Amino acid sequence: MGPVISLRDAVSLAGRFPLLAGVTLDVAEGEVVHLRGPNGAGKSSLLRLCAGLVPIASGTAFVLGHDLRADRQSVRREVGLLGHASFLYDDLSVERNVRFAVRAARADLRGVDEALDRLGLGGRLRSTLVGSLSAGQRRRAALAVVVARRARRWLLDEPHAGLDAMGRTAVDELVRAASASGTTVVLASHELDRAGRLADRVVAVAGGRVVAAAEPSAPGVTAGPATPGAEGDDARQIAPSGEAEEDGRDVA
Amino acid sequence: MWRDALLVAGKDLRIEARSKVGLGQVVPFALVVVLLFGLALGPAAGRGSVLSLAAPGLYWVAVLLATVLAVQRSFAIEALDGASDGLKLSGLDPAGIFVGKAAAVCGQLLALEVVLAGAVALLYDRHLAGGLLLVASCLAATVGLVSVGTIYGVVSSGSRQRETLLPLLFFPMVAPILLAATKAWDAALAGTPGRGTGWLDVLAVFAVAYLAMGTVAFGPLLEDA
Amino acid sequence: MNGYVEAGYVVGLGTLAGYAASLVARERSARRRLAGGGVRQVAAPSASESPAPGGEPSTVERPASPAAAPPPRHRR
Amino acid sequence: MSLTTTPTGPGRPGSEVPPAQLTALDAARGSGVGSVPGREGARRRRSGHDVAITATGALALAGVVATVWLGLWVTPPDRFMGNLVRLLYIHPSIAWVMYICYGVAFLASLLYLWPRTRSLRFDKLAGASSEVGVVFTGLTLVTGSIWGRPTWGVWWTWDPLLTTTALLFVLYLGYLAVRRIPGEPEVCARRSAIAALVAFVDVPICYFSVLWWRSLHQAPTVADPITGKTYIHGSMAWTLLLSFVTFTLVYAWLVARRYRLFVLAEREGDEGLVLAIEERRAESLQGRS
Repeated sequence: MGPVISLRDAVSLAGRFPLLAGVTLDVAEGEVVHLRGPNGAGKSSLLRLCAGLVPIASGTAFVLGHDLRADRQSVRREVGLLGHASFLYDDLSVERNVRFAVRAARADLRGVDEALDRLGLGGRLRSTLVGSLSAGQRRRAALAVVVARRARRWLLDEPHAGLDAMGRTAVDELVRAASASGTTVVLASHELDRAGRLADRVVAVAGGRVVAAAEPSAPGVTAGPATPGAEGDDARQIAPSGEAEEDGRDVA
Repeated sequence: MWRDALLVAGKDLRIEARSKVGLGQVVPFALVVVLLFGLALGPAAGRGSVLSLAAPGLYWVAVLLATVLAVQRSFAIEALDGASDGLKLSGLDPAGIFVGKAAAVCGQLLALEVVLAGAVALLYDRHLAGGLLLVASCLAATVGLVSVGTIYGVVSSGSRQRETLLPLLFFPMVAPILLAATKAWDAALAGTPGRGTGWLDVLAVFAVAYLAMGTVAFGPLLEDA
Repeated sequence: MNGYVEAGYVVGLGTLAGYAASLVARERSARRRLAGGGVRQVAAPSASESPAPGGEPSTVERPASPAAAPPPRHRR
Repeated sequence: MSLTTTPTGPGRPGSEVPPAQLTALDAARGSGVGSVPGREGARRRRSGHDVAITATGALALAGVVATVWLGLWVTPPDRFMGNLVRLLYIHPSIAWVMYICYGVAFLASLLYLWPRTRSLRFDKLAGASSEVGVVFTGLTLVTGSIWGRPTWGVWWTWDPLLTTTALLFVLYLGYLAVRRIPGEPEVCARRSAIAALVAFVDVPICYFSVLWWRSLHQAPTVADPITGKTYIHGSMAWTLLLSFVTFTLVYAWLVARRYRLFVLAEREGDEGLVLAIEERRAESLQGRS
């Protein structure tokens, strides 16, 4: 089987603004890839492109063998995207939200309970309206959708953002377990240490392009100062697009 | 597609049941419109007054106004917190989404029409005769209205000026519905349903045409929203 | 004649003339903008081609706000 | 990474964007105008277009002058309508152009939606034609109203044709509003094309429902000025024919100019895009030194 994701000079536009200015990237089956880069580098857009949400303007992009220029629909059912927005309905309970997503994706409803439990959303939270959840709980609910849909490819955009220590650990465990069972994971994160430990490979993104790729242990990529502040932050703080910004543009 | 439509309609109706925007805001709004017509067109001085004569037309104008609100609400749900991206990601059949959303709005509107009909009969002093034609024209007209509304709802949901754009697009389109539904009700209330059946055909043609159009066009339109 | 005829001709042809004139004016201003844009065109890349040494910020750096910011001369 | 290896674009000194990429973008846009290598060729082609447009404009202008002269001074007054018949050389031809406008917009939208003929050229044509169409629809209503006042004694009547035309006017105003929703060119084009089709389907439904509505009321029908009431002399017929040709030419000229405006706006956007991609890439150079 070929690569799960295969991009060549992919350009994506939002109106006249280039979100991606020519990305070349391959992700193999079962790999865990960590995207890093400053705010506005194009990490989220890259994930959204791979999820079939953002159209491609030039270059080529194949995800799971589907040509994204011709067909963005078929990709969507097979990937699970955790975006900045939670894709949840405020006026539905957590369980209803997850059930809706699972049934929409034609996945097995038995995965719902397991996913909710693994993300600590069992019990009382289960029947709580999403609108009354805290930001962190909302994030977990969104993750629960990705897990419950049993997509074999995960695209996680800042999965740690806004979570408390337990939540972060839960995310790490989820990714490890998923990876162990052969799931391909691409995650964008500012938590270099945490994400770096999870990843098989680190890809640096800047200016809408991939600027460097290396093994996480390779010198030069992780050489930048690990930002200690990111770990110690108040975990309840809402940091959707990375208020915990890494200051050093330590790419290559 | 039908499975997806059921799923989406169930979801939308469940959200409505929780939030009660339709019941708490759209129905009262329509009642206010009915009252305002009463104020504008003078007190009903028995049969033959302007209000009583114009009752069918006023009723349908009130329904049209309420439809815009209901459709806007239907897409406001999806616009909240990136849910319209979620709809795209969900892998649901776009035609199913269209039918489901339209069906949910349709159900809400039909309930509203019942309430509104009672209000019109009461306030405008018009006896609701010719039940079958009334119900049939309501059904056909509502399907047409909601189909057009849902098509344009998704078109305008991509725009920042969606609140103003939707009525501009919607009202000229449904002028034939307003005409035909008013005429059908006129005939039914006047006790000459034979004159109204032709108008029912117009409503049915419109409903079928735009329902079909929506199922085809919704996919590409959702992509662009 | 009776006024209506003249009014019809004046309104009809006058509106068309006005619309035509507005098209011509808009085209002229668009061309002027394009000619002005050409100058920027040449200037901007030359700045980006030689990245300023020693971490000195380049002149073409965009403001940090990403997708929301429209490109400079976006008109539609 | 590939930044260091990309060749410099031939048409633009110092351009960092690979030409292949740009031409791909241009191909997607459906027009070679504004592409980097085809710049000179485009200019030459455009000058050919310019001549044609100018010629059309000159002919249209001459036609308008001739129509006005023939219509106001040469042709005789009508037996029944008197001098009012002179509006015959303005109103029907404007209404005729209105139908051309929407017909062309509809066809162009269809051609855009048809995958084999998908090209932004058709989107621009549909946009140009419908905008001109809205102008002509407004004029049809106004000139019709001016004609109606002395003829029927009212500025407006709920005649099927009139009512449908008024609905057309608002319908296509809405369509123009849809066209102004910002977005990528392809996205806007597809959305607009669908909106045009939806609107176009509504026109016959409107017409027939209003027709039926009126006939039920047995309203005084408006006589078609061309048939029945009016007897057309030789010079009148020729002037009428001339007016149709003239206004069609006026239409052609207006659409061509409007279309060119779209092309210019698009090129402006594309140049902005080239610049934006360069700037975006420059971001990735920051801190690499």
